[in-house]
This record gives sequence, C-alpha cells and structure tokens, in this order.
Amino acid sequence: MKDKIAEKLLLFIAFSAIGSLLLITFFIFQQGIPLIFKIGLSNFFSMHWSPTRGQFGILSMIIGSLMVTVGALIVGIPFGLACAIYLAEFSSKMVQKTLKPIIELLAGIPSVVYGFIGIVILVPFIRTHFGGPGFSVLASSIILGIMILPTIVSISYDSLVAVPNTYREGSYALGATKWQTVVKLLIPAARSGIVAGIILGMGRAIGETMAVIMVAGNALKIPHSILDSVRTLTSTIALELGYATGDHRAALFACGAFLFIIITILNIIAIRVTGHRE
Amino acid sequence: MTFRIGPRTSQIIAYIILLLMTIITIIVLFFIIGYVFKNGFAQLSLEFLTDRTREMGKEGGILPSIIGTLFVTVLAVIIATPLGVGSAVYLVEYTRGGLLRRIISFGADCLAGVPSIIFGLFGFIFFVIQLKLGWSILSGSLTLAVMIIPTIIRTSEEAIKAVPLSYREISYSLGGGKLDTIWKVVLPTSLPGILTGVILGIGRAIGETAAVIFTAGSSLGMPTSVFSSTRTLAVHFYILAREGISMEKAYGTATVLIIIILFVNFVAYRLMHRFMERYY
Amino acid sequence: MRYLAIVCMLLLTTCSQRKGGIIIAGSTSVQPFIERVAERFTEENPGIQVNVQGGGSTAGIQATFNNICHIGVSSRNLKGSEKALHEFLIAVDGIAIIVHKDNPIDDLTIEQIQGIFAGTHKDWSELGGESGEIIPVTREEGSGTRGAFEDMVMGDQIISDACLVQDSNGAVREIIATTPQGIGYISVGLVDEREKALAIDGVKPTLANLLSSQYGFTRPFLLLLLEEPSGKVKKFIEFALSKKGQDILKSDGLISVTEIGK
Amino acid sequence: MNRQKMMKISVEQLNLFYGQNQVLKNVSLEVYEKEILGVIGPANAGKSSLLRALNRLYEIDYARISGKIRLDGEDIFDIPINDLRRRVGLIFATPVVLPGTIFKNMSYGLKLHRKIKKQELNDIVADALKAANLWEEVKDRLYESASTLSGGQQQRLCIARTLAMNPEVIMMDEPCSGLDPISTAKIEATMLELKKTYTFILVTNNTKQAARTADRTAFFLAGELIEINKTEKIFTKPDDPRTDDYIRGRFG
Repeated sequence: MKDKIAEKLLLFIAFSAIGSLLLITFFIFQQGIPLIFKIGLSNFFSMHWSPTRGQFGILSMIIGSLMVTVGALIVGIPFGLACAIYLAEFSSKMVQKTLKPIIELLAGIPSVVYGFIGIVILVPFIRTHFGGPGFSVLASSIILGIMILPTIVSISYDSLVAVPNTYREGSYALGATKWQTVVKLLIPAARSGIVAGIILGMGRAIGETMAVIMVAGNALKIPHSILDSVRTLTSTIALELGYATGDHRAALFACGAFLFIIITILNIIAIRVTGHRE
Repeated sequence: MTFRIGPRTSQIIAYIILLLMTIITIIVLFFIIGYVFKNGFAQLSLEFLTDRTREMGKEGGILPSIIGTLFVTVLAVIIATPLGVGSAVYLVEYTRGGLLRRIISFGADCLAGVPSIIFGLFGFIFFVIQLKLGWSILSGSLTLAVMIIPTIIRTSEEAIKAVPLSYREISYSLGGGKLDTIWKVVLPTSLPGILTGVILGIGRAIGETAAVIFTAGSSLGMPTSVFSSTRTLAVHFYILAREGISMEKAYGTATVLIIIILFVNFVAYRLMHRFMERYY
Repeated sequence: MRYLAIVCMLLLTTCSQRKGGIIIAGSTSVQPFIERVAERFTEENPGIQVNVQGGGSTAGIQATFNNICHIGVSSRNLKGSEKALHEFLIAVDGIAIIVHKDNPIDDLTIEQIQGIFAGTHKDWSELGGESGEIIPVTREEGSGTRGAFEDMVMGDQIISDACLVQDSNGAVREIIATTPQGIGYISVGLVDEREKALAIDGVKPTLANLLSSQYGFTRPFLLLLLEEPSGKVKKFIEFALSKKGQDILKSDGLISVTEIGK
Repeated sequence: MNRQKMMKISVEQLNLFYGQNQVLKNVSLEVYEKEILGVIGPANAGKSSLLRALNRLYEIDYARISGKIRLDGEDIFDIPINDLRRRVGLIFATPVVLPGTIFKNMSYGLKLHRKIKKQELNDIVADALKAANLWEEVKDRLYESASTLSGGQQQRLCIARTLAMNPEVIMMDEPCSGLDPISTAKIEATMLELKKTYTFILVTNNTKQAARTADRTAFFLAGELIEINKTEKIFTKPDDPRTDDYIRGRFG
C-alpha cells in the first residue's frame, strides 16, 4: 500500500519535473515560431535587425555568434588540450592530484567575472595596441576561450586517463617515445571524449550571454576584422528583452528557439560521439 | 633545406611546448582570480558585508544582495532537489530502462546544455508576466530551479544506477519493500553522487546572471519576502562593473562572490571525500 | 514532506508582507534618480519598503498594465492605448551628447551628430578633431532614450549598424569614459567628470539652457499608475512632487517640475 | 526418521522464465523441516533461480513464473511478500555488506518490520552474531564499517544478518565460493549447528561440500531436476547416469 502511494508520488514528481522541461521547450517555440511564419523565412534570415521597423533579420547575429564561438575554440582547444595532455601523460601524480581539482573548481567561476576582466584589462589592451574600439570579436573570443578551458581540460583529461595502460605499455614496448604514443595512440583512443569536451565547450561559448555583452560592443554590423565589434544571438535577447513588446518580443523568442535548436543539435552530436547513453 | 627531427628531439620540443601552454593556462586562470582578489580584498570589511546598499551601489555594502542570493539559491534548490532526485529515482527504479527512460534522459541531457538566457527569457515572460509573480525571489528561484533540474536528474540518475543490484537484492531478501530499499539503501548509497549534482546546481545558481536579472529583478532593497524583488550578488556585480558605478565596490562584490562559490565547491569536494572514505 | 512544509511556511509567513512595500519598475534612465528619492522616502517612512526595478520604459508600462508593479516609470511620452494610464510628470531630463574628456571637440552641429550616428562621418578629423576612428555608442533597439534620441536628433536618418550598442546610460557612459574616440548620448544628470557633454549647435546642456528651453533635447520622466493613487502609493507620489523630492532630483541634474513653468 | 518428516516447502511443477528463456522446467520437490537440502549441478542448471523463486526475488528481475510453491502448506503468493522474505532468508554467493557499520547492517532488516527498543535490538544483534560464530571477532567493533571485515567474516555477517530476522528457512547460494578452506569450514560448522533450529537449502558448486553437510541432495541440469535423494544415495549409487557423471567430475 505504502509502496503503491510512493510509486504514484514518484511518478507525479517525475512528470512535473519533465513537464516543466517540456513546458519551457514548448513555450519558447510557441512564442517565437508564429512570428517566423508571419514575416517569412527570408525576412528572418536577412541581414537587417531593426524590430521597431519590422525588420527581423538575424543573419548578422548568427554570423556573430559563429565568429565568436570559432574564435573561442581557436583559443580554447590548443591550450585546453595541451593542458590535458600534459597533466595526464607528462606530469607527476602529485601535480595531477593538485591541479585537476583546482581546474575543476575554476569551472565554477561566474561568467560575469570573466567578462569583467575583459572590460578592465583586455579591451583597453586591444584598443591601445591593435586599434579599433577594443570591444571586439578578438576580446570576446579570448574571454570565451578562457572560460571554456576548464571544461575542455577536465573532460579531455578524463578520457585520456581512461585509456587502458596496456596501450601505453604496448607502444613503449615497440620503442615509441612518449610523445609518439600520445599522438599516434592516446589521442585517437581518447578521441570521442575529447570531441565531446570540445562540443560541450562550444555549447557553453554559443550560449554565454553576460560575458559577451560586456566585451563584444554589440554593434549589429557584420564584423570585417577581428577588431570590429560583434553582436551575438544571446546578447540580442539580453539587451532587448526589457524593452521588447509584441513582434519585437516574439522575435527575441524566435532567436531563442533558433539558439535552442543549434544547442540541441550540438548536444545530440556530443551524446552520439561519446555513446554516453546506453 | 629540410631538417629531419628525430623522435627524441620532437619529444623534447613537444614536452616544452606542452609545459609552456599548461603553465600559461594555469597562470591565466589564476591571474583572473588573483587580479580580482588583489583589488577586492581591500574592499572587504565588516561594514561592506553588513551594510545596506546606497547610491545605486556607489556607497554602502552588499548585505541585501548577499541575503537575496541566499534566498534565491536556497529556494531554487528546495524546489529543484526533490523534483530532480524524485525523477531520477522513478526513472531508474520504476521504468525498467525502456524507451520512456531513454527519451527522458535524452531530454534532460539536452536541456542541461541550454543557455541560461533562454531560461531567463522563459522565466521573464512566464513567471514574471503571465503568472504575475512579478520580479521576485520566487520568480528567480523557479527559473533557476527549472534550469538546474536537468543537471540534478542526470547526476542523480548516474549515482542511483551505480548502486550495485546486490544491495537491492539484500534489502529485498531481508524483507524490505521497494520504498524501504530506495529510502534506506539506494538513496544513502548514492548520496555523494546526488549531492555533487545538487551542489553543482547551487554553484550554477549562485553565479548565474542572465536567468536571474530578468526574473528576480535588480532592486537594491532588503528582501522581506519571496515576493520581494532582489539583486543577487552576480547581478549586482554585473551592474556595478558594466555601468561603471563603482569599480572598487565591483571588485569587492566579485571577491565575495568568488569566495562563496569556491567555498561551496570546496565543501562539496570535502563532503564527498569524507563520505567515500567512510563507506567504500 | 519536510520540503513542502518549508515551502508552505515561507509562502505563508511572507505573503502578507507583499502589501508592505511599493514596487516601482520601468525606465533604466529614471532608475538611479528614483532610487535616491526612494531611499529618502524610506528613511522618512520606515514602514514602507520601496523596490525599484529596471527593465525599460516599455516594460514598465506593461508591468503597470499587468499590475506587476505599483508604479511604472517611463522616460518617454505615452503612445496610443498606453494613454489609459494615469501619469505624473516628476521631472524633465536633458539628453547630452558625450565624448571622452580629452577629446578636443566641444561643439557639433546637429547634422554632424546625425552623420556620426548614421555612419557617414567615420573619422574625427572630418569634424576638426584629432585624426582617429569615431566610435559611436548607441542604446539598444526599444530603449526610451534611444527613441528620444532618434526623434529629437536623428530625424529621418537611421542609426548605423556599426554603432556599438549598450543597454543602459551607465554602460554607455563607462565606454565613453574609457574610450578616447567614443561618442554617445546619456541623461544630462548622469554626466560626470570623466566625460564631456558637447554643445549642440553652440548650445551647451547647462541647467540654465535646459530651463530656458534653449537646449531642446529633453524628455519627460513620468510615474504611471493603473488607478487613481491612494494609500502608500499616493504618499510616495506626493513625496516625489514635494519640495524634498524635487530637490533631490534637481541636485542630480534634472529639471524640477516646479521650474518648468518659468 | 521412519515417520514422514514435517514438510516445510513444497514445489509443484515450477517453471521460471526470463523473457523467452526458460530457466526452470517443471520442477517439483519438497524441503523438510530442519534438514539441509543440498542443491548441486553445473552452471546454468537453474539452482540460483530456484532460490530466487522461493522467496519471490525473481520479481525484481521481471521474470515470470508458473506452478505452485507452498510454505507450511500456504501458497507463497498469499503471504505478504515482506513476511515471506523475512521467513525465507537468502544468502548470496559474494558477501554483500551494505554501506555503514556492522551494527547498521545487522539492524537494517529488523527495523524495517517493526518498531524496536534499543535494548531488544542490541540483544537480538548479539544473539545473531553469536549464532553465526562472529560475536567474539566483532563485539568490540560493532560501530566500524562493515567493509573492514575479511571475506569470511563478511559472509558470516550476512548469515548473522539473516538470522537476526528469525527466519524459518535459510537459503544459501554458493556461500563459500569465494572463501578459503578455513573460512569455509567455519561456515559449515555454523550451518550444522544451526540445523537444530532452521531449515537450510544449500546451493553449491562444490559437490564435496554437499556430501559433507547435506541430509538430502538434489541434482539439477539445464533447468530440470534430475534426481533428489538422501545424500549418501546420490553420492554412492545415483539412479540417473548423468548424476553419476557429474559427481565423478566427467562434466560441469
């Protein structure tokens, strides 16, 4: 009897939790999609964003998000991977034991702190040494790149460590150096974990909002160089949500829905790659 | 002209490059915290921590924000934990790993990666406007709860799945019912994993800006009820820094924020270690 | 079970307190000023907590209609159906065009400003300044300040996509204060010593010029109500319009309503 | 002995399926009170499945069953499941101690069934540990983690944990498979002592163990009960040649 009630209660809990997640998904799409049909795809994927004048083109923001994300990966992948490889293969147990948890702790630092460092150090530095406003693709990429480092390091490290030791021993037995073993054997063997880490980092970079608003400058024009200001999908939502009504608000939801789809695709790829779910 | 680089040489070069990049990575990450702390510690005083915020944050302390953060986070966790853990229990113990469970796990996986601004967008229109909860601690907590539920479901599910089947068999063969088994064997055993998920969620909630600024609002008043609007530490810091209201106060606030988050994560880490040592 | 109990208790013990405070929401431009008024008001009426939200003029108007806040604030005039709300003018604000304090330029014509924000003027040397790329900073789409700027300054010109976009007066000011080639627009009352307010067509945005309407780039700060004011809300509005309230606003660089008639 | 012994458990035409896979085929047998029934047979003979059927533990594996099982003449499906499992205890091949102290392991099952006073609980725990020959070794460390015990001690803790429930039948699923000869001897001694009070079903891979301890022995092969008889008979002149082959080590 008690068991029956408990099962029903748990079922109810599961449904309300999952219901709330469904609600969010449904809500975002329900608010955003009608506008896309109303204005047409060609308007939605055009260059001009000026919702108060009826122009809802999000293409420049898509490009902006893309540039910033690619930039972040260019910064984050080499350093993240190098750090993971060094920690997993070249450092002593002691170093591993201290640095790994510290890097994981750093993953918890709020993104606004990264954005703040961007404002006070990086933006003035870029402005005085490279020119332009300083608020730029470059600044955003570096800040996001640093932000996703802990994610990439942590997951890549785990998957490198998970490669069985027999692989390494076999490779050394054939006379390979440590570095050759890493390049020829360990990285391919740990590939799926590394790729998953990168994709998760990528998702974080695309989705980041506040840090990007702080350092990107948010100009709508498509940047011609990495020193130009840039606007991403997320920053558009955050910048304009407070003022938006009617179609303008619906357009922000449409941005959200679009973002949602992109992130979901990335997640699906990440899940597929790792074969994480049975 | 071509050089042939032997395997030894390339090993040494690679080692040096890796070491350098690792050092740079570590330095950069430490620099960020160090820089904030260096400028922020001077701001920390009893007055800063216990005074009201005045002049939009130019003067006074950050007590309302500390309390607001506490309120929002605790309420979010109170809402999200039973829902998340309950769902995970249901998924693992009652669904026999069928299609339903796969779909739900997949959904939770996906939603765990959805950017927080989307939750902010949802929370603002749904809780604040449609449910007329206004900018309030309640709206903020509900939004954050929805945001951290997927994380809690996923980590709890993994932790519960990791409990050996034999523990359940023992419990059943000693005459325990399903509920007894879940409550007295499965949950206590998977507690460290569940706790990790919850604490990750707490960390995310404390540091969150985008989802909170549109739902809990940005009022500087002292929160008196769950219907009060509040400005969490992260939001306060964001506004101070971005609008250049007071860089000194911004550093101080960031320092407090980082200390709290590092502390929460550290406690989680210790707690897990203690637990593991005792039981495994 | 315990969870439910805690949640219920929180809700119950606090429900009643909702009546104790006043929630004000809307224009981020008005927020800093109304915050100061609210601070004084609470000092004099310790029982009444005042919560001041940002969000934006339009959000404030919406919130007032939806009864999410007691008082909405707008930094632009009401349009169309919005006029159903009760409005109280508490002050008038000038919009200043600001540049970095080291910028040698003191004066621009309205055409030059239009040119800068429309993207036709790209270098300070075109305007008689030191050579260097102009970095214009504007407010986000939908902002009351941007709306006012477009109406009063831009006319039929459209603000270029190349402008940086920030979502508050403070954020614009912060960029101008730290960027030597920047130019932007914010409330006159918020200009501080790190940046410089330009004269437009030779008229500086001084208090005297604002009062005499010589400097024409002004907009109203409105308090909005769904119903006739009563109780604590009435008390607050009366306070804002009293000499004490108006003095606070005046000392912050706004034009008090008592002076407008003159 | 000439009179019919009291029948404890009777199994009639028992079939057990895991999905499409039938692991028990038409098994009928009886278990008498206060005997040790040995169950032998090669891997996948259905020995463990028989035990899981008797206390309805197969249900958590989502297996299906047909046939009749009676405990003291009462259909086990009419007995509340928690009661059944308390009365018919099961001890697994690998000792599984629950996370927590020795005392917590011992009291876990007891606390599930009724409110119990601290003093009474202490007594029951002490008695059960004594009965399982473990008391002397653990009496000073009841509040230490159970996982600090050795394998043999853990297995005896599992037995004690079951004894504390005051069961009627104790089923053991290869209880000594992971243990050294000395621990095995201790457990066998315990079992022979407890036979005075309890009924045992002992599943074992070790035919010699069955020969040493069991009163009667059943031989299973591929889900079928080939033969059940007095232990001496099974081990000296079995009726079925397959039993003989198995005992002589020709297969399995």
